[in-house]
Amino acid sequence: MTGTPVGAAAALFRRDLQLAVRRPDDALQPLLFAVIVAALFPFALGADATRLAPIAGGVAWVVALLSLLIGLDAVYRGDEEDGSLDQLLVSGQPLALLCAARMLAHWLVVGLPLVLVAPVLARLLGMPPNAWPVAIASLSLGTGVLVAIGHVCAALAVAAKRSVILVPLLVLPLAVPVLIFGAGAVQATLSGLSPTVPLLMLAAGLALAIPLAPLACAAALRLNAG
Amino acid sequence: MTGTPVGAAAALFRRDLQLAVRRPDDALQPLLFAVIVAALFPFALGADATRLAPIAGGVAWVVALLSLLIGLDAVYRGDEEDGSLDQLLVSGQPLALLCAARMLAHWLVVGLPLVLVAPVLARLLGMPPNAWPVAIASLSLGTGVLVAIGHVCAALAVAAKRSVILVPLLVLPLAVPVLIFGAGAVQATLSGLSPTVPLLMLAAGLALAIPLAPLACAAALRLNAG
Amino acid sequence: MHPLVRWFHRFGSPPTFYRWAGAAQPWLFAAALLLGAVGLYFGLVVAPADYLQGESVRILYIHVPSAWMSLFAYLFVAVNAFVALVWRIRISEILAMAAVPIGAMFTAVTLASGALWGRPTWGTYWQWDARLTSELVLLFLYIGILALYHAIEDRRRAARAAGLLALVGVVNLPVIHYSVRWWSTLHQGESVKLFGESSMHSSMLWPLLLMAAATHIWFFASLAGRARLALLEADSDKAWVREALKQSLPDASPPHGASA
Amino acid sequence: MTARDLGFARTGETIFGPVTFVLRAGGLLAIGGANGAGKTTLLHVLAGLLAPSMGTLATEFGEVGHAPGSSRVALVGHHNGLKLDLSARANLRFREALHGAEESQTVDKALAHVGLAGYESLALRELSAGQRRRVALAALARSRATLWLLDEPFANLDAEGRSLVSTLIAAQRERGGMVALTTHGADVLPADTTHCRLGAAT
Amino acid sequence: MTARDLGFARTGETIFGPVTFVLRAGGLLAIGGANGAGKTTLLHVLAGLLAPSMGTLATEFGEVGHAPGSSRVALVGHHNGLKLDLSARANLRFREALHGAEESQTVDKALAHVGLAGYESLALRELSAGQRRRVALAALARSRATLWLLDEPFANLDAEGRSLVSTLIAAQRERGGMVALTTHGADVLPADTTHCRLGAAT
Ligand code: HEM
Ligand SMILES: Nc1ncnc2c1ncn2[C@@H]1O[C@H](COP(=O)(O)OP(=O)(O)OP(=O)(O)O)[C@@H](O)[C@H]1O
Ligand SMILES: Nc1ncnc2c1ncn2[C@@H]1O[C@H](COP(=O)(O)OP(=O)(O)OP(=O)(O)O)[C@@H](O)[C@H]1O
Ligand SMILES: [Mg+2]
Ligand SMILES: [Mg+2]
Repeated sequence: MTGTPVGAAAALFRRDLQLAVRRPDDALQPLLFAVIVAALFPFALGADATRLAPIAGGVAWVVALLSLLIGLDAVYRGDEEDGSLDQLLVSGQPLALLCAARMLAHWLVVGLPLVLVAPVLARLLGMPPNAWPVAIASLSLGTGVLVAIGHVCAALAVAAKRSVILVPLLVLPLAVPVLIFGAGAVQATLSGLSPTVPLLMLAAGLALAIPLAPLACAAALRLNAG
Repeated sequence: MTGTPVGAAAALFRRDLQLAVRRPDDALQPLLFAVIVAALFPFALGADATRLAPIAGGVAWVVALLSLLIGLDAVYRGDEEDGSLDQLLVSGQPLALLCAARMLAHWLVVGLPLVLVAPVLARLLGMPPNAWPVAIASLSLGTGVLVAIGHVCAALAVAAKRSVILVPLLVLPLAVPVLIFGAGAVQATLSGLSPTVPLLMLAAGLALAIPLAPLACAAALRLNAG
Repeated sequence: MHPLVRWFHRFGSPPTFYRWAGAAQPWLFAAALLLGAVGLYFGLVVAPADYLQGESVRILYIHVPSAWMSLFAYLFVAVNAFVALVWRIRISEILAMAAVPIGAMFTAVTLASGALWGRPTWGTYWQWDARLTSELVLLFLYIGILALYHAIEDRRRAARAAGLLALVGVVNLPVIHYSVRWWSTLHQGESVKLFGESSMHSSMLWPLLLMAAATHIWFFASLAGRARLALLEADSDKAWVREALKQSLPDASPPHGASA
Repeated sequence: MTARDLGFARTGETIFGPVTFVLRAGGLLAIGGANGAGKTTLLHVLAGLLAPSMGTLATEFGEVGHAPGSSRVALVGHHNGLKLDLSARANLRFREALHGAEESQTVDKALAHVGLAGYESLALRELSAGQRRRVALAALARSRATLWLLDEPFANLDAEGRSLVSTLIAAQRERGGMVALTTHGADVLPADTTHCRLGAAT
Repeated sequence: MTARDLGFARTGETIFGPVTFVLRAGGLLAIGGANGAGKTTLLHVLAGLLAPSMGTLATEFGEVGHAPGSSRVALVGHHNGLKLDLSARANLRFREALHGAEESQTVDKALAHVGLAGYESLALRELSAGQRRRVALAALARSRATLWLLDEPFANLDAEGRSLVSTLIAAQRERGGMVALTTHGADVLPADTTHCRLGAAT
């Protein structure tokens, strides 16, 4: 099944996972960040650490989510510098499908671990257990949306090689709403309110991103080809 | 004065600054990261935001440290991939001096902006103004030390060609003492104590790092030459 | 030449070291076991249970010695790394890297025993307390050194790189040691002092010191074993190794058995 | 494939062209010209990576390299388009899935065929410049693309490697495929090569 | 410079050698060998980037490329060692400050001399492969290094560029400098070249 669009996408997916295994420092950085944050506060606050406990849940959540954005701008730059991107474009495979494969791989490498350690973080920082499910749910939705956004912006950055555009500047405005709803969901639960609305917003965001982001990504990569 | 050690170091310093200007997205990412996180903290905490004030110092420092970690692993990898590193090694210039120049440039690009926006961070986190001077002082000292540590670890990562190591994993244990004293100084001020001792500790750390870190960095880069 | 260096060169020539270490190892292990047994007997049986902590106080005899060792081992690594980097002495590279896993092990034991001890005394296994967290950081540091060491194929380069990292990491030792003074921590302050009055009753102090001695000796015994193995690997193509192996074939315990 | 008055301009100033040539099935086009004359750019236009800014490019197999399943183009550029952190085998596997390949050979056979037997599982960054190039050639050798675009295919290769390239090209032409390559004149090419020299720039 | 039974091994297995050669002032050494034979590795050993694992390398100007102010080595590798995001001018300025250069020419003159007049302020990523190579040559032309190490210096260059390289080499030898380069046999070299062929690998 070599050469079929699905086969190609699957292969690209596999390749990105392999690369993540070969360069774990790139892949694990976000996860490490999240755990480190939990470990750093006690140092920073010494005895005051206890004061953080009640609010630390939301805190770590924000940083964990933001850590997703690190190095996102490099997603396509690497492929562009070593000529792999040309190969993708030349292959004549449906580009959007390829982009989708990359996003999925990226989420598996960077997003999923974050979701999995969420309970650990919550525990470390003394988040009341009743908020854990919400934290996990919002993280799984939020990470998905952020990865999608990030990939589109990274593709744009590659397309506009010569003009210096700031990927973070592109990503962050788009990311802030995600953070707001995500953190909002957790805080709502912590203060006894219902997290449904913010969670629904996140879900809506994801539902939008899944079909649209790959198309946008592909379009951005095509920009050079005029 | 071409070819003189000082001239070479100066040129390298200029080059890194130029690169930062050409790739502002890489250069600005840490700063943006710090500001956004700080901005989101009060939000993530919602009503609890007031609880943040007493621990603002620690939080600000954690944010600063995390943002400094961004892109640290790329410091020498880029030079290694495009052959620039070989040119540095072959030049026969005192390598430690060149490393020092790079550290200084990196600090100017990443550390100084953090110091400059420190008041903004403090404001966002609701830190009482009387602690701002200390926060700024501790950050200016601390970021210097952190950059130095970071460069040594980045250089070590290059020695491991197939960089299977997590630069953050190397950096963080070393960075923790800096964090402790930096945040300690601010927290002391917040709780009405004198910040002199922790600040002196930071100054001592910087005094140690300035001569030693470049040497360690050079030694690490030389490891390749066996 | 610096006397220390001369000494290292003489004692540190692989064959010599291999012989000496091999000869000393059994005795060291024996001594360690003996002292340890006596120490544990006095500690777990003779010494009184604490009127506050009850029997749980006896964890002290595991916890404190291993805690001290976690720091001592790191110091040992750092010193050897320094010698290796400055004077390029190979045996020091070997010793430093051989000591890292042992130190990591002691650190893990410290964390575990401390956590177990914390449950009855502080009512929690873990607190993000300065002393506790800094010890955890020490473990990370050990792991980082190991990771770097194994990330580089060429063994000598790997050893020097990891050694460099270990040297930079020395800054953490004072933080761990003085953490109890610098911050108000849950953790015990210094109760055993080399000089001046120890705040610990002698019936507890003596078994503790015995255990400390035992762990130190055991450290060197285990170190000897690992270092010998590392030497054999590094010089596997050298003549003296074939010699050594020929000799060790008849005797029952090949060097592998040593590295317990 | 027929190019009529083909040209490309970047932000106003012309990079190359207008050039006119016809490349028939089984044909070989050699693009010459000084450094910076626009050879690579022309290849990219032929590959559909860049849209020509003047003239027309007609290919009997539809617009190049866009529509899914279209008879594909194989490109070997200045950069090999391989991942340095992956093994030669992994790189080749990926390229096959991407471009399609003859099932006849196994991946390792293909690598052996370009003289990389024994290097299959080394990370590419541990291979020499020429060995990396050979991995790219292995991928090329197996692609069923109608049009091959080779940017200085003989660079970095030893004598044996260069003859390998020549045989690959010959085989592709046998098959009725088309080949367009860039050269700096130092390379040995068959007599029936169509030459196309881009106006000297630099 | 004298190499006696020089060799290099990576984690046990030998990459090249033992080789023995003498390179006198004004001499030119051409290192041949198949892809993967170890040419680049040998150059790196000569540059002091790698420590030889067997044999001895004696250079009348001290350990190569280490001690500050030591008569320096100029290296042009497979990678040009230039920053793609900087302009040709900025790159050249930096290299001069790093390695030292004859003050005679200005930077732009040096660029014009390698045929890059008008491209001084373009970012390197906007230059063609050969033009990038030429920037590296411009840096080489101005370095006062005693020993030049050139890894396939003729690659990516057009005829005029190749003759430029030859003249540069000739000038360096005039000056009493030494040149060691790697080649795949296709290049034209002066008759008095010392040849050194590395045992075939790959
Ligand atoms: C995970 C939890 C713990 C960790 C990581 C830990 C770590 C350490 C370390 C690193 C030391 C050596 C300090 C030095 O020599 O500078 C130490 C000593 C000691 N620890 Fe712990 N500890 C823990 C829990 C406990 C608990 C629960 C107790 C008892 C309530 C305890 C009692 C002691 C005592 C008495 C000493 C000897 C103090 C001295 O004389 O220096 N530790 N611990
Ligand atoms: N970084 C590395 N790590 C491990 N092995 C390497 C590394 N670089 C090169 N090698 C191996 O060393 C051998 C020689 O490589 P080298 O680059 O010197 O060959 P070369 O003669 O320059 O070949 P080419 O003509 O293709 O440039 C190759 O077989 C390669 O596999
Ligand atoms: N990405 C780019 N942006 C802007 N200009 C470019 C870009 N790439 C190439 N150019 C310009 O286009 C011209 C042609 O470049 P091209 O790479 O096609 O030349 P070439 O014929 O391949 O040269 P060489 O023989 O050195 O490879 C060059 O003058 C270069 O300055
Ligand atoms: Mg070209
Ligand atoms: Mg080579």
